[in-house]
Amino acid sequence: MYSAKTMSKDLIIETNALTKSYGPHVALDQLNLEVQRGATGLLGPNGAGKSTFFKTILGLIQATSGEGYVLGHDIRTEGLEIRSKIGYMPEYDALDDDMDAIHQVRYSGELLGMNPVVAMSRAHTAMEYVGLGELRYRPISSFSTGMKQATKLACAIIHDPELIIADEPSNGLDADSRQAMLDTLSNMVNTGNRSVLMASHLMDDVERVCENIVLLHKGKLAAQGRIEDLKAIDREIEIHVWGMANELEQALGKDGLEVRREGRMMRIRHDDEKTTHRILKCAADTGAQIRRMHEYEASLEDLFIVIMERFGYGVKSSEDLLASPAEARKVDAPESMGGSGA
Amino acid sequence: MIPDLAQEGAAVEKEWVPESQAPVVMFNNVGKTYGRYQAIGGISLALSGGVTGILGLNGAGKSTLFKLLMGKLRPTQGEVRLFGTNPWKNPAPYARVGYVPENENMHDWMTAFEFVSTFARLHGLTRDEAKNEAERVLEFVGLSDVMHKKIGRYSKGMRQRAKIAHALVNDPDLIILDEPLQGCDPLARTTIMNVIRELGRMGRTVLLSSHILSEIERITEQIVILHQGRLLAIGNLHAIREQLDNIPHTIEIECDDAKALARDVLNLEVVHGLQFPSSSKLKIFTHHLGEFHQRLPKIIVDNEHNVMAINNPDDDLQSILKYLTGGVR
Amino acid sequence: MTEEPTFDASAPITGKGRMDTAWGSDSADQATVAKPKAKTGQVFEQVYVPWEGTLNPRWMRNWAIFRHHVLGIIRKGHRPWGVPTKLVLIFVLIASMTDVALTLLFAVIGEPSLYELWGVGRNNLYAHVLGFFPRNMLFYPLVAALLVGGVISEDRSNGTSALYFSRPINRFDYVGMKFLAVATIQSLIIIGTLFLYYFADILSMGRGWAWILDTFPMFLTTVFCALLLIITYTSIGLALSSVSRGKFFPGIALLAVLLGTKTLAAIVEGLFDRSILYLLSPYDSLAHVGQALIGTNVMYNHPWIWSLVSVIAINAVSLYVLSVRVSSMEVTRE
Amino acid sequence: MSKKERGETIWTSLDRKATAIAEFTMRQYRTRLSTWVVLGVGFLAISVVLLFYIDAMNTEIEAIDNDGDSVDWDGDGYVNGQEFKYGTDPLDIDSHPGLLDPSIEPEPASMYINEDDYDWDYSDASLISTGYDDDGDCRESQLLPSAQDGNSDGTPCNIILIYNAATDTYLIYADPNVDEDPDEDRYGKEAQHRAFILGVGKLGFVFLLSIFIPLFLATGLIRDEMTSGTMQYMTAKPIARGEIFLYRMLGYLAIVWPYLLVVCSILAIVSGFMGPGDQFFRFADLGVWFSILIAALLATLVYGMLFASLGVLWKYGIILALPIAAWELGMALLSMSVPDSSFLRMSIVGWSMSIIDSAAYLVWPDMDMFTAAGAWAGGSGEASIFFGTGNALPGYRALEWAQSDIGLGMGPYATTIVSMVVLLCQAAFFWFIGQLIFKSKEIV
Repeated sequence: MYSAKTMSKDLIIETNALTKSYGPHVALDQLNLEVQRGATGLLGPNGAGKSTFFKTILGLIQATSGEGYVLGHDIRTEGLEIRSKIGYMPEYDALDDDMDAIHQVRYSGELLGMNPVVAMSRAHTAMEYVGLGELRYRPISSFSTGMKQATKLACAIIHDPELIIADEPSNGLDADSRQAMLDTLSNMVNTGNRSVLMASHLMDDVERVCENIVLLHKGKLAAQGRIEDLKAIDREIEIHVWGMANELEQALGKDGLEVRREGRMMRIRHDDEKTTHRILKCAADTGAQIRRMHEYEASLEDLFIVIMERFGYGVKSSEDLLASPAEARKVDAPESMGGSGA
Repeated sequence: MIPDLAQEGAAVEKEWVPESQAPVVMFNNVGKTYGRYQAIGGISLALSGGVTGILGLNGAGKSTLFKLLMGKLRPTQGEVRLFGTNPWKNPAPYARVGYVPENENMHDWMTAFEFVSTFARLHGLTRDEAKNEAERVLEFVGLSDVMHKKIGRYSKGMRQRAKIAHALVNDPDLIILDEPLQGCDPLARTTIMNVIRELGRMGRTVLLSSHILSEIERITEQIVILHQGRLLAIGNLHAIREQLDNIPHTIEIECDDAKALARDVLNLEVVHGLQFPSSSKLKIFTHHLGEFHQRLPKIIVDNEHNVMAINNPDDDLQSILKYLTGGVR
Repeated sequence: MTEEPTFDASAPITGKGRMDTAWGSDSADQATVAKPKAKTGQVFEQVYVPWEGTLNPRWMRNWAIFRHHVLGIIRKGHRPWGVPTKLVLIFVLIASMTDVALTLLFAVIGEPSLYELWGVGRNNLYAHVLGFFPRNMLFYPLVAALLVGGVISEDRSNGTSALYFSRPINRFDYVGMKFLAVATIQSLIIIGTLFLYYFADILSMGRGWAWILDTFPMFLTTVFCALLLIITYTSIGLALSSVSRGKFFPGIALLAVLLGTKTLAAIVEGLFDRSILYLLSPYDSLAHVGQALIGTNVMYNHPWIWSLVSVIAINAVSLYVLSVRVSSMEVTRE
Repeated sequence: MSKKERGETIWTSLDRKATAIAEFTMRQYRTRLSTWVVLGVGFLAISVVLLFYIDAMNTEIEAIDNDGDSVDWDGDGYVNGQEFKYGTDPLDIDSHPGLLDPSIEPEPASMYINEDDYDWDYSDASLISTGYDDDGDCRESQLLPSAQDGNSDGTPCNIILIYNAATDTYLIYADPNVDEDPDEDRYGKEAQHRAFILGVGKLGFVFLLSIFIPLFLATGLIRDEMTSGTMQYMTAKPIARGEIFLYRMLGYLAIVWPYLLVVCSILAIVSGFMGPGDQFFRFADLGVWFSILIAALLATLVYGMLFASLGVLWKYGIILALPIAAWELGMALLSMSVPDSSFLRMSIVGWSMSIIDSAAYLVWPDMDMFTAAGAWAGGSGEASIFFGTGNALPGYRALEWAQSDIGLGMGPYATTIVSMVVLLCQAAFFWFIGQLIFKSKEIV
């Protein structure tokens, strides 16, 4: 879905050497970002600083140094203005389980300064838009994860914000609700002409909604730009084999083809025109069924792994996967007195 | 009775009859209702050996199924058997089970090593045995370099792996993983998938639930499909697909000369329809996918066709779920 | 993953069925959705409706927070106070009206000596607000504990603090409105019943202006003492709520502070005949101030000004803790 | 994997699980700030009382002239006491010991304050003739022998102590001017010391600490894990839920009991050294302290079981716990005033306090006599005045407040044993109920 071509050159988010540190731990390190109108994906492994970045540009936490502008407002001084103009959809559940969905959305509108009547009518509109029209009077506790996410989105868009910031919008959703969520987001960009900044670690999501990406790693900017520009050009052919996979793999190897195999799926380096033919020939010889065969377009996921590996981010070295230290994850909750609630 | 053939839309794979007299996991007409809401309704199922993926949308009843199995919930109807015993109020069979709950909360204040070794001791291991055991399983899941750090500092993937490690102590025969890949970034997902595949290779019975279909596809082909608390299908992914014979399979082939290829393919009796979306694309409708694919490469190679891509849009988990839930019968 | 939505012409596409398949409902009625006719993943008409209105200023946002909490006691659709909380509120409200009921009852019976026992007077006004047993041992601290218990900490554990702080609401307003809302609910119970009691007396005995002029200052002083009590309990409770994560910790801690310091001071007085430790006890300080202002027997040995200073100091410390904690409150779910 | 070597009895494996969960719980509590805050505040509260005690022990109690013989009514330079002793007329300026032969120098007034302290050993007997007229104002006075024997027991200038079994009180029949001016400091310190031990033991340890610490620490023992979902890990292991409940409780006790031991020891040591008396350390009091410790340990055990069960029973178990705590406060006050009330049998605090009372009875068998003496106050106390409180000796009122009789109507040993057994049974009962509920709880 790369249909959104409503790009204009003006920037909605701009940061200049933005730094945020929690004690010795640097969550955001000299970040220079330019986010344009339209849909942008913010990528990074768990703990790369995505959430911190969001909180900083919302003016919820004070940046240690550097400056940033959101929709032309200074993040250090004009937090209130920024927050009236954007819609923020947090990563975690941010709903009161015991309320009915429509009231939760209405209240979130009232908190923006809408009067109750307007908020109620907008809540209906927003619920309808995210596809929960029929379910709006049900208590949130009876909702599935997908419905909760949609309710959160409805809360975020009730005042028709210029920019929607969505933190992991498809986290924990099954295929269909994920599809619906992503469709809604891209619909907002394409027909609603709003901007979306979404963080995710599901590459597929970002690919489906966004045309630009920002890749963060340990608080540093790892890559930024259009997805198509960033993609690697390693060409491979992917086949799905059914039966005789081992034999086929051997045969292909004997034939001089480079094979990577993961279960039923194999990827073969696309050397020249003849490759597909050679594959089919091997299949015919071994009697393996090739259920699918197509050119494999490097996905963002591969790109991600490639870029992360460039940072020395091997899959097995778990030291690297250590998220930010505890003080960054929950800044003010030093095993707080409410330990009893833990 | 196991599995229930009367289940609507259920497809049964013959090889799945368990070898031993008591299947590892058995559900007999199990139902679970919360108030007036039915989480699971009349599921009959028996599983033994191998990696099995439990597929379903959110709220299909996957977690409920696992919790019934672990004696955390009491079935409102039917009987649950774990190694032939009823797990409700009876923790004895858990000695052979490792369970990884979906819950993201963990004991953040412990190190992974403490976490795993403490819970290993609940299997009756001594302190030293538990320590060795913890080191072994943490090494197995690839956390040995950070196992002395607080779990609170771990990323989601590492937390999942620590949970898996805690379930692996004492070498369980059955490992139950509830949404082990949820919320993990690609690196962590890859690692966890490797761990699960490894377990399957070691001959353990692994049950794993997910709603992301491509994930399961990368791990296993044995699947159970749940929808709205009902068992929709059980068995091998492809076997299930082939049982749905009344739906024509569609195969898309991209080649230089579609018409020429069509002529060669037409002779096969399993082909009952052809379509040309464009000059270089051929859509083939067939009743018998396996047989068709068996012969397809030979036809292509023998007739020197130049094929760029073969696509089988119906043969993935997602479309199967769609057929099953979409009421196509 | 290109998907062609397949439309089954015969299938009635209801929103419910469609949503349940799309979002994976987990509590839909079995009968409705067991065999959804519509295929999943179907894209339905989505029209983005822009909104041209302007947002109201700060006071409106604050009013929304206040309304949300106060109305939640009686109406659905606002803050869902727990069922136990509501039950306790009703119970305490009824229990606080015993003196109203007795006043009316004895007025009907017309026995003056009994009436003197229950009618409006310094001691009875004092007892309505500040009497230790049972009002300040069981009722009012429990009400404060239950109201205050989750009011901030639940936002932290539900993650709903993000709902406030990702909107143009600053932390001072957030806490201030919660404080006001909780204090208002308590006032409805404590001061509301006090008013009822006073007016029940006027009505039942047909009091004249002279009596009213005579007792009104005393009554106003009692109202003032009640306000002081409510503010003190609320600020201690909110401070405890802001430092903790659990739902119940602030509640128990408030009760522990109120009753624990009282018990401790009672031990020291019993053993060593020193009443100075009562300054540490919020209840006793309030009671002392109340005794001095309303004019009942003073039961403490130290000057009442000390108690007043102690009340102010307790409030100051609590509000300081509260402000520090809330200004550093992280917008996340804990 | 050392599966083969693990062929031991079921007990060793149970023991392994027990220590594992107990250690786990201990560590969990150790890492929580709230634990330390609760324990710290508890310690602080107790030490505030201790500070007042230390202050009281270091303050000289002002000596009061109970019999009023330090004044000089006639202004002849000889105080009344000296005149009484020598039989001169205290109202006549021309009659004083200086006129006697040999002439006697006037003695300072201070000699006649606290000059005739109690000489009894407060021993426990039904009829004892005791007392000695230290200052001689009975023996030496010019009273007739019959008047010197005011209590008509045949011996002049003595006191008889009679135990009245019907009212369970001691009666003091004193000859005039015998032991009439007791030493306030000596009596008051001893009384305050005993009152402190009993008061802090009963209300401080058995009530304040033993209710609030379990309320904070035990209510969430199972419930918190269930709400956060971490109970999933533990219940997936081959261990019965009842065991989990029990071992979690062990872990909680492993935090609370040592804490109580430490606090109790600190108080015992400080009060042992600070306490009144000639001895270097009051070893005898350790018996009472030990009983306080035992009572507090059992109380925290029972309350812990009770509150943890309530937590399992209902999400809002804490709301159920609060009325119970209020009931226990009422019972605590009741047991100090009416120790034989049958209501106390329906409480936890009542049984715990009777352990302390029994120990106090054993260590201080003279307690009843001692309080009676404080009330008598050399004849000027409340025993001698019909209405009103009179002026009992300092410390008497505190002691009277803090001490109470053994309410069960059994001997001290029997009471202790019965109380402990009852408390243990209560704990077992609450555990049984708790694990029963826990076992049939569905963990979502």
